[in-house]
Order: sequence, then structure tokens, then C-alpha cells
Amino acid sequence: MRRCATLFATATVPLAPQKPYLIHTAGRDLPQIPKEVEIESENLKSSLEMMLRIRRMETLSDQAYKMKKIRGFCHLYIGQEAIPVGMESVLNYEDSVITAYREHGWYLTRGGRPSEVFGEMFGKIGGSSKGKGGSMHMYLTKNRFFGGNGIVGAQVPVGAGLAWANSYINGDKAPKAVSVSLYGDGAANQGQIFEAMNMAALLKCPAIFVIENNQFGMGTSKKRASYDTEFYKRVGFLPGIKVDGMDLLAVREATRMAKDYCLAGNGPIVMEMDSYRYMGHSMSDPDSAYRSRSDIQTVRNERDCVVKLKSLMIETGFIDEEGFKTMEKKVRKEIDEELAIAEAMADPPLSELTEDVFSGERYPIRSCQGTVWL
Amino acid sequence: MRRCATLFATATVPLAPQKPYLIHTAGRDLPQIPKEVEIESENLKSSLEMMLRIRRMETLSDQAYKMKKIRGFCHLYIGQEAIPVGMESVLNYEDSVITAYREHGWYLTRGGRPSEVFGEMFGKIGGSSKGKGGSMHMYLTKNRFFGGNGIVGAQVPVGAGLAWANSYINGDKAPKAVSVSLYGDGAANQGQIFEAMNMAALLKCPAIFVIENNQFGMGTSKKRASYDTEFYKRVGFLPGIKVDGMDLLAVREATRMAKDYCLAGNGPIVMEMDSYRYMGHSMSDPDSAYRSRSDIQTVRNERDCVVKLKSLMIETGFIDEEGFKTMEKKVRKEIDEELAIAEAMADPPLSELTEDVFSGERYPIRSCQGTVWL
Amino acid sequence: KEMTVRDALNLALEEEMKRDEKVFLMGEEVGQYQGAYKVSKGLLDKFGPSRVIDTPITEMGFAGIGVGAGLAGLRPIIEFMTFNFSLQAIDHIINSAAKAHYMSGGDLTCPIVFRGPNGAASAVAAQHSQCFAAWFGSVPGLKVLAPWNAEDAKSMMKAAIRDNSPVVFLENELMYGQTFNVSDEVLDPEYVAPIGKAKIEKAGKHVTVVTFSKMVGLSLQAAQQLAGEGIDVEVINLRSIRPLDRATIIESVKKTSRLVTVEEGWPHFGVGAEIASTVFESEAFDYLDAPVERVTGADIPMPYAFNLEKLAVPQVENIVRAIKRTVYRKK
Amino acid sequence: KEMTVRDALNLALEEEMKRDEKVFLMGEEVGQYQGAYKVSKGLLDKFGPSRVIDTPITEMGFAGIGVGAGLAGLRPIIEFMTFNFSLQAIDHIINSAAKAHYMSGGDLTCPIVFRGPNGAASAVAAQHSQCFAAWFGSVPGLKVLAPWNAEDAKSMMKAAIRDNSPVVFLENELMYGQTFNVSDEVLDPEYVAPIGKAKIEKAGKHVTVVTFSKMVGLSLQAAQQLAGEGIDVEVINLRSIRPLDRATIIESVKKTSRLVTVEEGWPHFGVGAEIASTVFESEAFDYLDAPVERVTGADIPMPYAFNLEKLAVPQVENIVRAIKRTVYRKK
Ligand SMILES: Cc1ncc(C[n+]2csc(CCOP(=O)(O)OP(=O)(O)O)c2C)c(N)n1
Ligand SMILES: Cc1ncc(C[n+]2csc(CCOP(=O)(O)OP(=O)(O)O)c2C)c(N)n1
Ligand SMILES: [Mg+2]
Ligand SMILES: [Mg+2]
Repeated sequence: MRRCATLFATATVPLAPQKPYLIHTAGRDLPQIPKEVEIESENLKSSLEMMLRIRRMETLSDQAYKMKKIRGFCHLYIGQEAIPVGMESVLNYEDSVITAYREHGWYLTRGGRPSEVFGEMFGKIGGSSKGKGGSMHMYLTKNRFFGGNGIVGAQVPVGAGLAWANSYINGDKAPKAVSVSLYGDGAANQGQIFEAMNMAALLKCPAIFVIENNQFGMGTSKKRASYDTEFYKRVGFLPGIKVDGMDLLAVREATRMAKDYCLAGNGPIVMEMDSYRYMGHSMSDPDSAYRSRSDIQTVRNERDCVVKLKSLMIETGFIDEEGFKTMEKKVRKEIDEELAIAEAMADPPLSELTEDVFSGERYPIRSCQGTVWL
Repeated sequence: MRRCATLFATATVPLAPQKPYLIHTAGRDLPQIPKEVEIESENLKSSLEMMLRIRRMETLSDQAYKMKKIRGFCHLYIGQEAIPVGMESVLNYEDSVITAYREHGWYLTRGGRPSEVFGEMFGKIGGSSKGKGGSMHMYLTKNRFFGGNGIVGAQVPVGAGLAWANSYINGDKAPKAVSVSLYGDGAANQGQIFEAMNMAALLKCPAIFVIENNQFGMGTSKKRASYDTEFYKRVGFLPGIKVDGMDLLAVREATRMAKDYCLAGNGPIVMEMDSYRYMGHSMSDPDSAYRSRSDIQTVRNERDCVVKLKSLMIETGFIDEEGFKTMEKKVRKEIDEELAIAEAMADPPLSELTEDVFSGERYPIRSCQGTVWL
Repeated sequence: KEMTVRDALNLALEEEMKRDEKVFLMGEEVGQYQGAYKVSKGLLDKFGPSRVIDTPITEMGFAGIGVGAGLAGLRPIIEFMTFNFSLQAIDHIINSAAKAHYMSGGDLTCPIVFRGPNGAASAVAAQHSQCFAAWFGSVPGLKVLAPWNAEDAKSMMKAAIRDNSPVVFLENELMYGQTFNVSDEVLDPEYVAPIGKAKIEKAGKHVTVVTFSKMVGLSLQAAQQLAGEGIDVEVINLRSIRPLDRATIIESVKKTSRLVTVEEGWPHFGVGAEIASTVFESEAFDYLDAPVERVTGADIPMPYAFNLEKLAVPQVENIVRAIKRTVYRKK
Repeated sequence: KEMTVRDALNLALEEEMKRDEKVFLMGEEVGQYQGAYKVSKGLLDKFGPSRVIDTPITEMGFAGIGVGAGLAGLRPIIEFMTFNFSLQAIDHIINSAAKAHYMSGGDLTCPIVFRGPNGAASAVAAQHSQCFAAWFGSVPGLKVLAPWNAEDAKSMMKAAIRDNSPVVFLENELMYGQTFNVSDEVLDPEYVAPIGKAKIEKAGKHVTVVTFSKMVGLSLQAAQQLAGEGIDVEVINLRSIRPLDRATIIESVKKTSRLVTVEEGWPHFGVGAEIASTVFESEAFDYLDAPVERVTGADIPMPYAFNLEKLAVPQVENIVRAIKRTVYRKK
């Protein structure tokens, strides 16, 4: 069925995700999502590699956590890699991205290094936030990545504000860049998200609101938290699309559509990514109170984003088993090295305690030593 | 067209409000609203009288404010009288009611006295809250009236909690009473309302969420505040009905439907009352920045709830012009007397300063007198 | 009997839910998941889903629903997964609950408990480590309790649930797993702690330490350490931040003539500031032989890195030093 | 030049919006309605609807949007119709704005001003009369300013807008209509007040009064009244609640040996508590000749009735009495 092109670097394949797109137009003309798409070998290779990179980094984080090198919360992204990687195939660093605490993957796709992720979680000065933020607080504003938020839902109005900045700067003209705000199926019930959407619609901000529906908010299944679980159309007045969030191509093409829609000055749009979280919510989550091992295994077998992309690439001849193994090895080696770099990083100097309270200024700061000031 | 019954105390009339009902079923079987309804003379008379009572009380409040007898905020209800009076024809004191700061009318329909409303606004001990709350804070919990809230939107989750108490007490069985939470078109954008609706739906609370759409939130027209102004169906997963909120019968029958729906254990429902505020938002509102005098006059001429009910009653022979004049006079006299009662009320004794901080207990309370405690 | 703070809270919840059908628990993950920190373990099985209610992640919504249920005559216990998230719901705590009784001239009453871990846990960084004792403590109409050990936890939780006013109940995640002895008196299901009374955890002659929550333990450690050096420290466990037991503090300072306050929260406008000012305004002022010392968290958002985090919350060493400064400095 | 506080604020907004295109104003009724209290009068006409933005009544939403715009490099000014409604948005002020710079190791910066009337207005009762100075003042990462007169209003608003950190700017509704003289220096569009500096509004020898916002005026009246009785009062206008100008306070107390603090907010854990504690911890402790007096709002939700309301907020008379107690009582 697929028109293969083994010897060429490109191919055209049908866009027929396992979970078909569902679209809520809200009465708007949405750009079409094509029935088939052109794919390009090098491009998919680097996507596949990035997904492997994220997965490997998260796997090592899991190990490091168990070895007590990482403390506090640590929310892993394994299973959901197609979302950042698929979206970033369409986004660039003019576009803003903001998400919650499950942000390690995005930190990489926005141009950060795995060593900075590890370093941050190890509490080292070479970490993305100098070790002061930890797992939930990674940012890279030079590439318009705004983190990294521990308060469920709070990033969404902030993301709408990032979108507002895009239209503000371009005045009445069509905006030049979009803002992507990601949040979970659990977060989707926070009222402030509704507030942000209403305002973004009124202000016609180029905001893409992305629900990463991984089926659970901590131990609560989406059905127990949301009376209406059709997130892509729940805020009826905004157009929305439900996307197979474990299919890189599906994510990529839907994002292209959403971005086009926003850049045409139409205002915000919603994307619901149908996805799954393989690991516990955070490291301390026993994960057995609300789903079974076999639930997870089924998704891994049937929907895994790496497996899916790999199969497509094998079918199209972009890669073969051996090439995949080589890629895996390369990624392993790279991440091992990054981990080693992070492990060699120094603790933040104690002077960091009182840095960064205000930007570029210092005032006396009271310490724990009774009346002593720093 | 109407089947008149001049000589009888009842009549059957078509239910054909000037603004037809709009219904959003949300896929639910809603009870039917009849095409014609039986009306009863004494009952409509007391409704008309109550509407006049509220209007007169609010008119005298307006005067009293201008004479500086009332201080601070004062939000008048003139124009919207059909909402409380129509709803109360169906509600009883087992049902809970909560609203915002535009609550004087509800205080009356819930069984309070005009003198208590005046007294409260005059800051007198005989006021509904002993003069400690003022215009925005009137309550009558013995008749399940919970006020009276100055924080836009905050009463809605609280109202859902009142509804939850109804289902909690009756366990799995159908609840015995409903909870009515009223809020404005401006308030409708507060995210916590969405949160409350989602939870009420999950918990199947007997909650009637009533948007009093008087077209403006302060100086902001509904279109400028709400991207989607079809409030009755904006929260798509809840059934909703848009009602001519200036037509007593329309309000009454829609409320009957909504209450039946809730008491059958179906969970929450939304009502949007299409209405209009004749006065400024509060007493200090110049009211000319966002609408013209003629806008108001048009509504007064074409949609006024008192005029409408009076006409119906004249047509059916329930009342004649003279009877109406007599009723008006009676109401005037009553309200004048109530005002006089309020004016004769004493200031709260200074001991009230420190009463009611905790219920039934006293702890030392620090005063403004430096280190002095009371 | 030996018992963890977690189990003591759990037992208090269970006893009070048994005692009064109007008591129910609502919050995120309190039911099926058994509580994010397992404080509500087993309660769903015992009381069913209409009394142990899992909510969506909508703090503002469910706090408001709790207030409504309380106004209607029920006795809701609202769990915040941590008090950091109460910031999304704080308007209901203050404007819907705390002020209700007063602004209605006594007509509205709202018996409700807002509870959950408060302050710094371990390695959870800036957004998850704030102490709200002083904020809530400033609000008339609220009662604010902060237990330290298992006896506090059990007896004060029961008091909070039975109280007719809105109560903010500040637990501490790092204490949940700690084990304490609980006396038979406190184990009695009818035993309820008095609200508004501080407890002298250790009597002493030379200096008064006023503290609450987890810092009580550290202060006792400091006291023990200093005992070896001949300094006899009195440690007062506030228990109640509002109402504040001024009498106990003042009496103690009149006896010791020295005061150190210890808290984990930010320094400015904190609990220590109020304690110090209270003493200065009282007759104890004339008894003071040295400046008051406040030991507090550092005046920064909480850093994640271990070495910095340790500098951001008071350690035993900080308390020891402050006490020494107070004792050695003669006025 | 004579100018109301309202006009001074308006002028500051206008000047800064002219000066920097990135500055915009967002809030309820700020545009077409000209501001609920007319502070933004005329700005919509001058700058158009993309720089003067009317919002729906969704404090949490637009505060968050403001923070996002600030992180993106704009300079938002977020008006709360009153600060009471900031309670719905406070999570964004604290967790999204104040802590952002620190928890990102300096990567995020958010130049944003949250402004609006704070504290008690007249006859608006419990839910509309809260003072948030101490709450916001406790939060590292925030700057908290509270102007008193027209000069403060203009020069401090400009400072707030130009500052690179999140600033909470606490106005007072009852001051908007009051007229003050504004010097040529302050009228200069380039004049900006220093942040973190208190101002001695009246020098005096016998007692220091530390206060802010509307209470500066009342304290000056008290000072004038007492001058007739030979008591020479020094009145310090804090201007900045955070950072707090401890040096100016301490110097003054070393000079006068007596301290009275005056604020409108609730007493416990308030601004006065921090001022008093600061002095006690400083070398000024040894100079104190009398206990510190705190004059504060009464510890109750604000009542509506006129006679009660008057007892709930400090009057000149309260300040006079507290000063007298301080002056006449020798330690
Ligand atoms: C306001 C707030 N409430 C509660 C929490 C605790 N919490 C952290 S993550 C989480 C679950 C969120 O689920 P979801 O939005 O689906 O995102 P996911 O973790 O699945 O990616 C909860 C309840 C929080 N951090 N903030
Ligand atoms: C949280 C909050 N924000 C703002 C206000 C100020 N405010 C009081 S009433 C009002 C308008 C509300 O309009 P609407 O909900 O339509 O009710 P209406 O006054 O028309 O009855 C505003 C903005 C407030 N009281 N509370
Ligand atoms: Mg999820
Ligand atoms: Mg309205």
C-alpha cells in the first residue's frame, strides 16, 4: 500500500494514523490535513534519534533516581516522545513553548543538552537552572522555552501571554510565531485554562493549546476527573483536533495545520494528543492502584511511538534493523557520555544561595542564622 | 388568542415568551416545557405584587443612596425582578439559593423583610446582618438563602457545595431539594464556574446554575467579555435552556423543568436568563460610557417584566387598571412603612465590633488602640 | 503506644467520620489512591465514595464546594495535596469561609477543615515549599493549627473537625513518617486538644524557644545539645498559630528573660515577628535581658540543590547558635 | 504643581507608555470605561486597544497572561480592580512571577507590575477591605511598593514599570482624589524614585512613627497635633514594603529612642510586627526607652456600619494615644 522508495531519500506515504484524527471545526475553515505526506529520510532519522535520545535519557534518570542521585519529584516522559519531536518538526525557535513539570524531553527538542537535564536533577551548577530548580524547572529562554512549571494548569494562561506577546509585537498583522502551551488531561479541568482560552480567543492570540492526554492525572483516570473527556472539543468555541499522539507523522501534520491556522491570524486552536504514560506519575508512584502492568504492556506493544516510526522507516527503506541498532547504540553512547559529564559537574557554590532573587540586583538577604544578613 | 376566563380564578394561556426558549439538551432527555400553562389569579397577583415590592424597594434605595443614607456599593435589581419571583414560584425553602451582590430582591423572595434590607444598607442593628455586611451581604439561612457575595463568581462553587449537601444527605436516592446558584454574564467567564460545573456533573449534584444575563458586566458588554455568548450551551456537557428572563411565566415554567430534571437525580442543569439591568452597575456607575439612555428605554418599553405580567393579567381578567393602581399603592405604602422602620433602627452597639468573629466563642481581639485588647 | 504522625492523623479522621456522619473528606487522590501521602489510607473502603471523594485537579472549585457544604451544615475536610496549591483556592478560604460568619452578622457558619502538608518538604524546590502559617494566621475568622508530633496530630485534628469555625490545619510532609509515643489519654476517642493553647514540650530556666511544627523537634534537639553545656532551654510548641497563646509565651519569657523564635517559613512578617512583638508589647518587655533572636527560613525561594537547600531551612546548628547569642549577650 | 494622586498615577502610566512601546495596561474596565476608579482615564484613546486592554472578569487568567507577556519581554501592568480580587490570581503573582527568576537559575525574568487599590476603602465591608502589604511583603522575588502622596505615586509607579522584577504596587482608593503639591523635580519625565528607600516626611526628636500609604497622612496629622504639646514626632513613610529600608528606621530609632508603627491592615504578622522585630534585632535595641507600640487595624473582618467601621481602622486619635503612651512611659 505504501509507495516505497527504498533507494531515494524521500517517499510519499498515506497519513493514516492508528487513531484517526477527530476534528471539531467550531464553524471555522481549518486548513486541510493531507491524506498523504512526503517524508524525508534524514529528517525522520533525526526524529527517531531524538525520540530514542529522550527515552534513553529518561531511562537513565529512572536509574539515577533509584540510586538516590536525583531527589524530590521526577516525572518521566517515556511513551510520549512523539509529541515534542513531532511538534518540533514544524516549530522553530521563534515559536514559544511552555509546559508543566514533565518537561525533560522538551528541554532537549528546544536545543538543550541531556547533561544539563541530568545536571539539573543532580543539583549541579552545570544544570539547566544551575541546580536550583530540579526536575520540574528547566528553561531555555534563548530558544523560547519557558519550562517547567510545578503548578498544574498555571502554565496555560502564561502560555497565552506568550502568544499575546507574539501578536502584540506584530500589531494587527498576522503574527510571525505561535505559542504552544502543553498540559495534561488532569490539568484540563483547571478553570484558569478556560479563562485563558476565552481571553486568547478575544485577543486572537496565536496560541496552540495542547492537551497531552496520557489517560491519567496521577492516579485518576480521565473519566473520573472529567465529566466530558472529549478534550479537543470540550471548549466548544475553539476549533480542536484530536491526534494520535503516539504517531510522529500524525503529530507533525496536525501541528502544521494548527500552526498555519494560527499564523493566518485566526486566533487559538486546541490539540488533544492521545497518548500514554508508561512510567508512574512520579518516582514515588506505585502505579498499581489505578492500572495494571498489562494495560501498559498492551500500549507498548500496539502503539509505541518508536516502534511505529521505526516500522514506517523500515517499510520505506529509510532504515533497516541494523541501521536502527547502530542508531540506538550511538544514542546510548551519547547519553552515557552526557550522564558522565553531569556527574562530573560541581555543586553550585554557596554564593548561589542568594543569587537570582532579583534580576541584576542584590539587596541584603536574611539567612537562617538568626539575625544574620547576607 | 388567549382563552380568557374573566370570571374565573384560573385560566390556561399559551406559553409563548417574547424571546422563545432555546434548549441545549447535551444529549439528555429533558422534561418538556408545556406549550400552554394554567395560571391562577391569586398566585399571579402575589407574583406581581412581589415584583412591584422589589422595584419599589430598590427605587427607594436609589433615593436613600443619593441622600447618603447608604454608603459604599449598592447594586440595584430593577429590571430583573421576574427572575427571583418567577423562580420562587417553583422553589421552596428546602431548596437553597445563593447569588452575588445584587441580592436584595432574593432576600425578599426568600422571606426577608424590606426593612431588614434597608436596615442593613443603613448599617443598623436591625439589618439582615446587623449592619455588618451592607448592601452586598444579606443572608437568611433559616430559609436556605446563602447571600450575598462580593467576589464575582465565588458563589458558584459554593452553590455547587450546597447542592452536594442535598445529595449527600439523601445518599444515592434522588435528592429532595435543589440548589440554585445565580451569577452574571460577566461572572460567567470565571474559571471556577467551569470547575464547579465539572464537579457537580461528576457528583450528580442537584444544582441549577443560573446566568442572569443582563447584557453587561459593569461597563463591559457580554460580547467584549465572552468570546462565546451563548451561555446556555457554552459548557457543552451540561444541558441548558435560554429563557426570557423578563417574562415571569417563562421563568417559572423553565424553573419547573429544571427542578424536575435535578430532582430526578440527573445532575446539574444551566439556565440563562435573558434580562436587562435598568440602573447603573452600582451607584457610582455613570452608565453612559457603554450604552445610551434610549437603549434602556427601548427595553423598558418592549420587555419590562411588570408591564408584561400586568398585560397578561388584564387580558385574562385577573386584574384591571384600577386593581393594579390599588396594588401599586398598597406596595408603596408597605415599602414606605418598612423604610420608616429601618430609619428608626438603632446603630449596632459598639460591642458588635468583636462579635461574630468565631461562632459562639470569644478570644481576645486586638483593637486599633495600640496594644489594647478587647 | 507508638504511632506515626500519619497514622495518628488517619486515626483521627476515622474516629471523627465514625462519630459524625456529616464529616466527609474531599481532595485529590484521597480515595482510590489512598492519599498522595497516604494520610487517608483505608478510609474509602471504610466510608465509601460519598464520604471520601476524589476530585479533579480544581482546587478553587472543590474548596468552594467544601465551603458550600459547610454552610449547608455538613463538616467537610478539604485536603490540599500540599498547601502550595491552596494558593489557587485561597479566595474561598479567606473570603468565602473566614469572613462569612462576621459579614453575615452571625447567620452563616462554616465548620470546615482545610488540611494538607505545609512548608518545605525535601528537594521539591521553590513552588512546592512555601509555609503559609503567617498568612493564614493573620486572618480573623480562621483558626490555624500546626501539629508537631503524633499526639498533636490526633488530638488537634479531632479538635479541628469538631470546631464550628473554618480551620486551616498545617501538616508537615517530613513528619508523616516519624514515630512518637501516644499516651492512653490521647488515644481515647473522646480526647480532643484545646484550641489556642501552646504546650511546653520541655521546661527550662535560661531561655525560651517558641516554635511550631517540625521545628519543635529540632528545637528540642538543640535544647538537648545545650543541656550538655549547662544551658537550660524551655521549648514551647505553639500548636495554634491563631488564636495565639500569648499568655504562655509571656509567662515563659518572664521566667527566662530570653527569647528565640524558630520557624521554617520566610523571615519577614512571619510568625517570629509576631511573637517578638507580642513579648515587647507585654509586661515581659521589662524582663528581657537580651535581644530576641528569630531563626527562620532564608529569605529566598527554595533552591533544589542539596547543599543550598540545607542553607535555606533552619538546622539544629542555627538554633543552637541563636540560643547561645541570646544567652551570652547581656543587655 | 497641585495634582491628585489619581492624576499622578495616570501621568506616570502615560509617560512610561510613551517612553517604551513594550509597556501595556491590562485589567477590568481599564479601557472603554476609563478605569473603575479612573486611574487609566484617557489612556485607551492615547494608546489604542492593544496597549490598554479590557479583560473579562478572570483575574487568574489575565494575571497569568500578564506573566507570560512579561516573560516574553513585554512590560505588562496588570490592574486589579481592587487587590481583594488578586486573591484569585495570587498563585501567578507568587508561583509564576516572584519565584521564576530564582527557580530558573536566572533564566526567566518577568518585569511586570500588579497594581490597584489595596486595603480599606469606605463602607465596602469584609470582602473588599483587606490589606495585602504583609502577605506580599513576605515573598522573596517580589518588590512591594505603597505610595502615599502624588509625588510618591508618580515617581514610584515609574520606578515600578522600569524595574526588571515583578512589582506589587499597592494604591489606596481613598487617596486617589487627594491633592498634593508635586515638585518640578518629580514632574520631570525622567525622574524615578529609588526602590527600597523610605522617606522621612517629617523629622522629629522624640519618637519615630513608621508607616505607609494612607496612614502617613494620619500620622502627620497626629504629629502636628502633638507638636502643640511639645512632642516632636518623626514620621517615616516606608514607600517600599519590600525591600524594607531597615537602615533609615534603625537610624531614626537610635535618635528618638521610641517607636510607633502605624498600618491599616490586620495586626498579626503584619508590617508593624516586622518593623518592631527589625529594631529589636538591631543595635537600636539598646537605645529603646519604651516598648514599641503597634497601631493597626482591628483584628476583625471589616464591618460595614459606620460606627463600627471607624473602630476597625486606625484614626488620628489612636495614633496620638499610642505615641503618648510611648513618650510618657520610661523604661
Ligand atoms: C495546582 C496543583 N494541584 C495539584 C498538584 C499535584 N499534582 C502534580 S501533577 C498532578 C497530576 C497532573 O496530571 P495531568 O495534568 O494529567 O498531567 P500528567 O502528569 O499526566 O502529565 C497533580 C495532581 C499540583 N502540582 N498543582
Ligand atoms: C473577583 C472579582 N473581580 C472583580 C470584581 C468587581 N466587580 C464587581 S461586580 C462586577 C461586574 C459583574 O458583572 P456580572 O457578572 O455580569 O453581574 P451583574 O453586575 O451584571 O449583575 C465586577 C467586575 C469583583 N467584585 N470580584
Ligand atoms: Mg495525564
Ligand atoms: Mg451582568
